[in-house]
Amino acid sequence: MSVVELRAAVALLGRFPALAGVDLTIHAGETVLLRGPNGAGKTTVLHLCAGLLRPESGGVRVLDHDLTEVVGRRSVRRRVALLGHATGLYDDLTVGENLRFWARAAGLSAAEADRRTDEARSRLEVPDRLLDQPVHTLSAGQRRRTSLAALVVRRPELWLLDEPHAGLDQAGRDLVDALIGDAVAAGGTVVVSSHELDRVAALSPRTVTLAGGAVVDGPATDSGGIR
Amino acid sequence: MAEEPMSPVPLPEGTASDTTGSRGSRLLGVLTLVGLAALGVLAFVLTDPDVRIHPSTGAEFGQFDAVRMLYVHVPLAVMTYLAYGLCAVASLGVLIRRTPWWDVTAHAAAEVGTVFCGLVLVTGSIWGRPVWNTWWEWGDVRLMTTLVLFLMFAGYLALRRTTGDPRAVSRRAAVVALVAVLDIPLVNRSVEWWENRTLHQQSTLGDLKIEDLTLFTLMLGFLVLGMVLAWLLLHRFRVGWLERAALDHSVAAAIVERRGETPDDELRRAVGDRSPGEPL
Amino acid sequence: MTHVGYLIAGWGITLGTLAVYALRLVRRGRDLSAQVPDAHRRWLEDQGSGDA
Amino acid sequence: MSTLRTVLRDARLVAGRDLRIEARSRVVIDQVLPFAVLVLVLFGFALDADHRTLRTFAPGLFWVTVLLSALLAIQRSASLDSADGTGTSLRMSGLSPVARYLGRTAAVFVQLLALEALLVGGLVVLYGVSVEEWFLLVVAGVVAGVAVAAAGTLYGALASGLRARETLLPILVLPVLAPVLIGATRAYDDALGVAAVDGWAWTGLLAVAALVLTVVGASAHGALVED
Repeated sequence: MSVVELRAAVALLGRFPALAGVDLTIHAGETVLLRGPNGAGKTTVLHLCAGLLRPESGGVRVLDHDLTEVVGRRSVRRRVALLGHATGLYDDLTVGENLRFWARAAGLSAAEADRRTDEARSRLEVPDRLLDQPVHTLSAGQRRRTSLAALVVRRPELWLLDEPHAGLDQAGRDLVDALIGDAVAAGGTVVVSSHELDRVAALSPRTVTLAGGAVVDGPATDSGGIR
Repeated sequence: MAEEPMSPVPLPEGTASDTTGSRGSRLLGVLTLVGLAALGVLAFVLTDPDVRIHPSTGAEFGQFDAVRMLYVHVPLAVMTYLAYGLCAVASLGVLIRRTPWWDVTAHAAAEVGTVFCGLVLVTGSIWGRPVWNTWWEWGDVRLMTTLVLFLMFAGYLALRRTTGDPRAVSRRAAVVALVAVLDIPLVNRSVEWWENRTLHQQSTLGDLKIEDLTLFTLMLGFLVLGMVLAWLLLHRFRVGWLERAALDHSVAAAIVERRGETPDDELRRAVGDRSPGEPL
Repeated sequence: MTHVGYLIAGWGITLGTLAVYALRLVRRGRDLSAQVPDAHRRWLEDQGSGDA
Repeated sequence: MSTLRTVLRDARLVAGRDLRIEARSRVVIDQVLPFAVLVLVLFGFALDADHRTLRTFAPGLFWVTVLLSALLAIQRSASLDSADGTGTSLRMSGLSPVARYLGRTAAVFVQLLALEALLVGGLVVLYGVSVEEWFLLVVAGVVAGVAVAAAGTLYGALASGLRARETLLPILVLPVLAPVLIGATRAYDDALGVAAVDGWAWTGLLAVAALVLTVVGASAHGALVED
């Protein structure tokens, strides 16, 4: 079963065609590495799959939702986790408050939210002493871990990770890799955009290279990363 | 905006025009000019000034020749409301159907309507000076409502001019137009109550003695300014349509250009990839 | 005739504004037509049914 | 109805978030409230040192001050969702746009109530106003507060993300609030014993305005924040 299916997908950022016809199929349980130079359209592919962008033309299906329709984009969002460059956290709220808010916003009951938050926190090694600290006092790495914890709580079926290793120390990077392993083990699908090919290669992903808003090496199924 | 791909206005045959004019619009334009001339003759030459004799004192009173302003002011006001009504309907179309046709229509109606609305305020003010002895009558419901409407649509046009994602702007503008139209009964009602506290202004037309020719001139005014509105809307719509087409055209060109971007070897260097056997 | 000044001002501003606006529309249309391929600028000869 | 319960639960969640952020950052308390008092003082300087003049115009000055200060509170509320990717996270969260709108409106409303309470104190102390009808004062203040918060939240969302949003917001929202200004001023004319008008009739008009603006805002919000 394919989780992501892009057919000649064109997406605009304002008036700029960030994606100029992308063909890409991703199957359930796959780990896919998106790579390519800056401005190739990696982030836009992730945003398109997350249901945040309306495709200008072409077909986009994610988790069996037709993302050319508003309804499809709305329903796919809650089943997908997107880790972008921004933290998605409220600076003035504490780590605990942020995690609880996003868990409750995902529709969890108060008890379930607390349970899953604790779980995610221990998995991401966010220590208890940070719980009552406002996010603006955290280091970049701690923020990143908190954002990831907020996503883990939602138990998404599809992970879209945009440069997940950026701004993390060695331990943090290992943690991201472990998380990706968790997600795949739980039957999830992971799409990573990264420049750190060596690191991601350890997860033996299928590599897709983007350039100029299109896939350049075709949807090959080899898993080496070098064609 | 385009959920559906933009298609040209269907035309069975004929050649593309280099302007926003067509045979129909030119005919309408000529008729409108003739109509305006006829309206001018009727309003200034053939109709009588509004002069009444007070039954007991025998003194002359009325609006005298200032009444001639109403032949353009009143039709302008009616056409303003018509244009804004069209804008509201089209805005609803934008939110429901999400097609560029509705969006261009809404924008055209708002812009032309605001030109008319400004003229209503100016002519009303100039008429009010000799008749009410003031440039601005705070107690008049229609005047105040029209002013608030004008300000709301000034905001609408300002929003339209901001540079942003055209689709988001058109949806937001549609919401502004709908709220403006829904808010108008509230404005009208509140000003009416408020005005009762000060002085009560007679209905503008109520105390006019309407003769056959006066009425005919006013009706002609509605017709002619309706034609002016139609002509302007038509051309403004076509300008908007062309703007959209030009935008689509440049985006399509940008997509083609983007597809040709980044030659392969440059790409390989950028992603740190080396072909086997290639010297370091 | 009374109020000649007011009448000239009112009618003059109205007709002047409308004329200037109409001319600007025509000019904008002409400029834009040059940038758009033929297929997008065919107007219905039967005006009214396709527009506004 | 479970959907209604979900919407109310989510709205409470969002309102709680906004108020908690305000409690931490104190932007409205530290900046908007002093600004409001400052405007009252400036009106005093501009008009007359004479209490009689100030008392006559007190209702109008009060509501103009509320509107000007409300603009700042609205800008602040709208900016919460654009900071550091939180807007994107909200779109991904699955919170319904209606719930988000109602929650934020409620939070702005609470802040406006605090503002109005402070300004009534200002009128009494600075302008020498005496309140004739407390009940009318409170009811009209609450109803007008709902109307201002409803319109403000809608237009705050509408202007957000656009260039020049700071200048766009006032020109969009103030004309819409014209009937609210007229109604609230007349109601306060009555409540403060400045003019003999029927304040309750005006409060009725305010209630209609509040209802219309809230319903329109809740139904239009989705078209603004979702795509």
